[in-house]
Amino acid sequence: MLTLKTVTRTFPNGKMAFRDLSFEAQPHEVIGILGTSGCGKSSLLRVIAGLDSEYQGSILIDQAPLQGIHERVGVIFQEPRLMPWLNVIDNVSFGLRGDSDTNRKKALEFLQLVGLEGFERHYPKELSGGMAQRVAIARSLVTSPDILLLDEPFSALDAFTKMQLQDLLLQVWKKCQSTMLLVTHDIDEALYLSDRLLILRGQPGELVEVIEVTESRPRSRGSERLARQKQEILQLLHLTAEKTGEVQDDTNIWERHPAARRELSFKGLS
Amino acid sequence: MLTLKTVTRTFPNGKMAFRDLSFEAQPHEVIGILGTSGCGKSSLLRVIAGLDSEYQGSILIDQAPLQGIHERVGVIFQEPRLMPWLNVIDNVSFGLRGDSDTNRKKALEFLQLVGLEGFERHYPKELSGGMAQRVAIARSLVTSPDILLLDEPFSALDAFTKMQLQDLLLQVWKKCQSTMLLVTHDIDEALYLSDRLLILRGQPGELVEVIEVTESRPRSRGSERLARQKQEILQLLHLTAEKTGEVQDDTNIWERHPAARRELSFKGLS
Amino acid sequence: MTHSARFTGIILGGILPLVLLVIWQVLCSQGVFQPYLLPSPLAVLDSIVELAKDGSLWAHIGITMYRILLGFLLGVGLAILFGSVVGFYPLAQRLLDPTLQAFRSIPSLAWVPLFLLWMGITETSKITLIAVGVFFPTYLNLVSGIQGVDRKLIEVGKVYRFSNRQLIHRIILPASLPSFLVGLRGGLGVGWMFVVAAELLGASQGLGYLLVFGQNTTAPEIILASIVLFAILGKFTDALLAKVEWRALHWQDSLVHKR
Amino acid sequence: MTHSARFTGIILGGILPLVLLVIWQVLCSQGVFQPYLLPSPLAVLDSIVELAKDGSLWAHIGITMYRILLGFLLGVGLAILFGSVVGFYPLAQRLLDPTLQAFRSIPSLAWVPLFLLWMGITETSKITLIAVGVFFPTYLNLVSGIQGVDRKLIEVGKVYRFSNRQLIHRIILPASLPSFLVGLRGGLGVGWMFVVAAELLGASQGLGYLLVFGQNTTAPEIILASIVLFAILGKFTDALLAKVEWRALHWQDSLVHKR
Amino acid sequence: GCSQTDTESVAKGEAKPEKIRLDYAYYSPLSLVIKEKGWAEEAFAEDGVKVEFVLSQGSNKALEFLNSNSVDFGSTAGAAALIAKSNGAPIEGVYLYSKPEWTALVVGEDSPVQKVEDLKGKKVAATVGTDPYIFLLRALDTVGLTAKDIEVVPLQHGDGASALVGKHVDAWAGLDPHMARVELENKAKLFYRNPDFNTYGFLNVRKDFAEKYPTYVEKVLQVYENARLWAIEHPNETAEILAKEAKLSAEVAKKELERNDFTQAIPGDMQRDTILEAGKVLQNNEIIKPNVNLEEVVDALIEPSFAEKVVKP
Ligand SMILES: Nc1ncnc2c1ncn2[C@@H]1O[C@H](COP(=O)(O)OP(=O)(O)OP(=O)(O)O)[C@@H](O)[C@H]1O
Ligand SMILES: Nc1ncnc2c1ncn2[C@@H]1O[C@H](COP(=O)(O)OP(=O)(O)OP(=O)(O)O)[C@@H](O)[C@H]1O
Ligand SMILES: [Mg+2]
Ligand SMILES: [Mg+2]
Repeated sequence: MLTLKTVTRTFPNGKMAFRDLSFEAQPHEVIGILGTSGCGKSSLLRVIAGLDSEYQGSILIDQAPLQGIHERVGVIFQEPRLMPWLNVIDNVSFGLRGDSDTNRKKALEFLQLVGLEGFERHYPKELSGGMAQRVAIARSLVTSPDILLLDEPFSALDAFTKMQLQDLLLQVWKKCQSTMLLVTHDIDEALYLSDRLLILRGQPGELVEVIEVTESRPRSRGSERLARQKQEILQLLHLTAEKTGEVQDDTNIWERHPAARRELSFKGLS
Repeated sequence: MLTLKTVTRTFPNGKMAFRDLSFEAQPHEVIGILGTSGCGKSSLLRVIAGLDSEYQGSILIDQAPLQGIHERVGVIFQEPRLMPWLNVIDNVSFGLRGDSDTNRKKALEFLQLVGLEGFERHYPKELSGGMAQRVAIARSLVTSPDILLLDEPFSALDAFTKMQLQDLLLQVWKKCQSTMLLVTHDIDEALYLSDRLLILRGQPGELVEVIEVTESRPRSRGSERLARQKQEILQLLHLTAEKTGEVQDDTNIWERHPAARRELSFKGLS
Repeated sequence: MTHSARFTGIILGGILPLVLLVIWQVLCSQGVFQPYLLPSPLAVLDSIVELAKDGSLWAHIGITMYRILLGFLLGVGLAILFGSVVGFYPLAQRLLDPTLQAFRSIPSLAWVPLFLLWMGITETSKITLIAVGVFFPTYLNLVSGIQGVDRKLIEVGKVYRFSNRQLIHRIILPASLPSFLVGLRGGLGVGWMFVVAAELLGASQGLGYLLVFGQNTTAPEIILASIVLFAILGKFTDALLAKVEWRALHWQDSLVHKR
Repeated sequence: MTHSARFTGIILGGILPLVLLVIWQVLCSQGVFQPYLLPSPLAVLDSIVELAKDGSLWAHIGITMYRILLGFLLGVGLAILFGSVVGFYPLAQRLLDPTLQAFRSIPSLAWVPLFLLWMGITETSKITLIAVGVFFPTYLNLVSGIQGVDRKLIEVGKVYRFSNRQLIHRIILPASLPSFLVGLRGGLGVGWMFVVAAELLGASQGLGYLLVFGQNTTAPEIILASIVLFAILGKFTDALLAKVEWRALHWQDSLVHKR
Repeated sequence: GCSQTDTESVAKGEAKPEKIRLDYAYYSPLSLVIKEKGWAEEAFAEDGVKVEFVLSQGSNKALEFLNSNSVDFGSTAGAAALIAKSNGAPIEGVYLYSKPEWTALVVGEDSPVQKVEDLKGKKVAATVGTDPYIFLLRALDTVGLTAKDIEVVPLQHGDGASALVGKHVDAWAGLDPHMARVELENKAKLFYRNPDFNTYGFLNVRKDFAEKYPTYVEKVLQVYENARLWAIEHPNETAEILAKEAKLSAEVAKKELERNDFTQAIPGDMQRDTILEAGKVLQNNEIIKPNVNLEEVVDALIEPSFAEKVVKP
């Protein structure tokens, strides 16, 4: 379905976003991407979406090299990116082609699914952060893309709404048989949704680990096996030490981190 | 320190953001605010910050009625809101007064504390989402405000970076003896940082519950007691049902939610 | 805006012109300005009333408004055409923009002999000359508006594989609307300024004609009458555009459009 | 922009003017245009060279550039002053803006008798008249830029309890910079157009003088020479501003400033 | 500064102006000669009075300068001065710089229009309010026509010439040097000429200047008088100066100069009649207001006393 071979993205200022990424996504697979802030996850999605053609290496979709923006790709960006001059319903139906009446109906349906019924005529400036993000999610799902790239789609949502939308996403996934690449910071979410997890690390980001999520679907959020895998991942991310005890003021918590630079005893306040 | 008495905010289009909120924050207290998306949390912070004077009810800071923007208040907005024409270091020192050299030094220090050393000369368009949010955090903390209003400050950050910054926040809080109001969607985070939790619900949002976090500081992220309180809160938010089993396609998961409107079996795809 | 808010707006906006008028009138009746230099507002009003009485005022205003309207539409149409192409295609920008920018600084009067040559003394030549004036500010603002559109929004359209035409139509033009509307207002202003030059192309009616006629016959009250009419009509047409602007930009999350 | 990119830019930008020149020359030498109506480019070049030889070309250009420069500075200064006040304070807007908008449509020629009256035929009157031309587009764009500034950014400043002066200086002006810079370019263009009117205020040198002189002495090659000079100098000054614009807006995340 | 006020108060008898501002114009060859030769500067050097030259692009500009106190002496056509005077401009016509035949009715080379009657229903270009326009009206009047019988196309002088050559109009009320140029270069025909319908070239002075500094008015006129006599004696050199200053070709300059008659200098009854006639036409066309008493205005305008002292018969 989607194949990356040693893909690297370098910015004109010499900075690399990520380096030598290679992986393959099967049809109907959900791949979770985890990694520290700034390790190149968004840049990776941009490259796969075809929005950024200045990369080295090769990307294939259905064995054909990627050229420009693939027609079956849908993207949920890290920011809502709503058109400020369109109201909510027009924003949702923004990417739909064809008859505008059926488009509106479809858009309305998805608005209800993301819990925003009654807000059709609001403009983006009248929405809360989470509501804007939900509109963006609806806008993307309504076109039922085959390959869906999601960049932290649920990070602005409360726990309850987040769960609703995760389940909504699973339904869309089932019905459309789509392949998904999901960037997330929420390990529970990654484990609940993905078939495979890619762990990136460093600046530029490199692929340090691929974890198969073996738990069968439908999954339970409280599953023991998932909890165990979560511990594994946390260990992998060197997070367990901090998990079990509050950091003391003089402990250098940046130390075990590749980006670690200096002590956390800051003079400005002492 | 900070007192709200039956504060209500109504928008000109007739919509209420929140209704009849009353609570009191003690000096040096950290209050966590939890609530579903769109229930008025950001609007509440805006009102307390003094950015929005069109509310009913009364707000007192140190017994004096709030007039305009209070000088000891600092805000971390839900979006980074960086000045696109300033580079990272200038954005961080944006709110500092006085000698520019010492300001730069201070800003540099906080940049290092949020893990962004080496990015001083980058412009906002060259930052990742999480990096931008960290710059915004540094910009707010560097002025060491007495009352700090935080609107989902860490939601764009990966688990590891998030923990670093939570601990950073605790240090600042200790050193500056600040009072904090923290809006968050992460219940773990709320429990780890707060003395008290306010739970809002509905549209318009109303205060449905106040939870004291009794665990003494310094806290451990793995604490049993916190885990128990988390279960309580989840129960309160009606989340436990979903927690223990994946939702079936035909289960009406919006039903127990005040905003629930219709069934989650959507025709657009079936 | 509510009805009463608009009303106070008119009142407030009227204060300054009134004060200026009163000062002017007082200075004139004090003899500070001689009438052959600067006739009093009342004298100017008189001559406007006189023009109105014999009906020629309406003819002057009517024909000038007609020319402005057509010239404005023509100029804006061309500005949208060239502006979108130049703003969107870097190659078009490099080919066309330098030349257009060079034409931008040619004064209205300089065009007169050329237009006379190309189009004679027809109504077309006058309207086209006004269109030239309208074109440049509109074009300039549109191009800069387009080039300033947030890349993030354009990418959304690209993901939906919008054609370039769709990108322009559905994202770039709406997003550059604020800048474009300022351009329209600027263009209209320059269009009004071009009226004089346009009406040097063999017009025997119109405000520009009236002005030049007043200058040729050393009739200060006619000069001032035409200036006053220019100001009033210019303000009137600008207010129409400002209203369109206000309505079209209600979605902006900015200082003015806050609630 | 690299050195070679700029070079190809100049080449590409030069194609269209060259094509136009060649067509013009061919039409003239084919006799389609009579020389007394439209002299050939070579004839125009000739008369420019002649002006250059006797040194008067440099005098014309020099004095006009001087007037443009001072007028531009004066106009921009006033536009910043009025624009910030009107853009920021709603009351100032309601008091001042309607009057200013009314003045905006008064043609340059109409100002001439008034300026003569107020300031005589001094250099000041000429520079001030050019400043009037520069003022309006700059003012209009600045006000609209200020009023379009994202409320979210202004709130950041408010949280830091910035004074209004600081808000304007540190947030509003930088944020409205794109719009302001377009205004500057538009203002400069209109400023050039006002040169002719300004030089009717008793000038005996300058490009505007040259144009009117050519018109008064039926010398089409002088008219065209002055038009060409207007175009070249206008393009030159505009290119300077465009360069400033490019540098000042590198932070924009837009189509043109993408990497 | 203060020193100048001092000298002013020190001056005995009559006050002395700080400087004298003269205009020069391409339609006034004498002014060009004076400027070229530096005679004015010469004449006032001994008094310590500075001389400043200001270019007038046309009668209307000269009048604007006079009105706004930007020049002290301005050269205009007689009719233009009359219109301004009727609007209250404080000026006096003190000298004739020429009796020019600067306007005539012009048609293209092969035009069917042969005489004024033929103009009926035709398009005629003219600059409304200027001497050629008055000339056109008076010419029409001679055959019993009015402006309503033709189609007047208001165009600036130069544009009128182009419009005639470009065949956008049938005839043109021309003005030199445009007229001389189309005559020479395009073989245009001056089908109706009448020097007496031209309203003379008047040198006007601002009234308060004349009242304050009468002897200086005389001194300026003396300079003009010298130039006039020189121009009569040196027609070729005068043409050269005109050609050089106004950037005209030698032939055009010569042609224009041929149509200037420098023999009269003192404004008198002849001018009074001509201007009065022009005034009537203007009043009929509502360019001069109907309530103006023309005779009074003309009498107030023409002030021959200065010239009478200077010009030797
Ligand atoms: N300018 C406005 N005009 C009208 N309604 C508004 C406006 N701003 C916000 N609202 C409404 O107020 C409600 C509360 O918004 P608010 O931003 O406070 O929510 P929130 O609790 O911060 O949500 P989230 O967690 O998604 O950020 C929402 O329903 C929103 O639609
Ligand atoms: N236009 C640009 N020019 C230069 N560097 C850039 C640019 N865009 C991004 N970067 C850099 O590339 C790196 C990766 O950015 P990216 O947005 O892909 O991170 P991310 O993994 O999505 O982080 P986050 O989780 O914070 O969103 C960052 O270090 C960033 O500074
Ligand atoms: Mg990202
Ligand atoms: Mg919010």
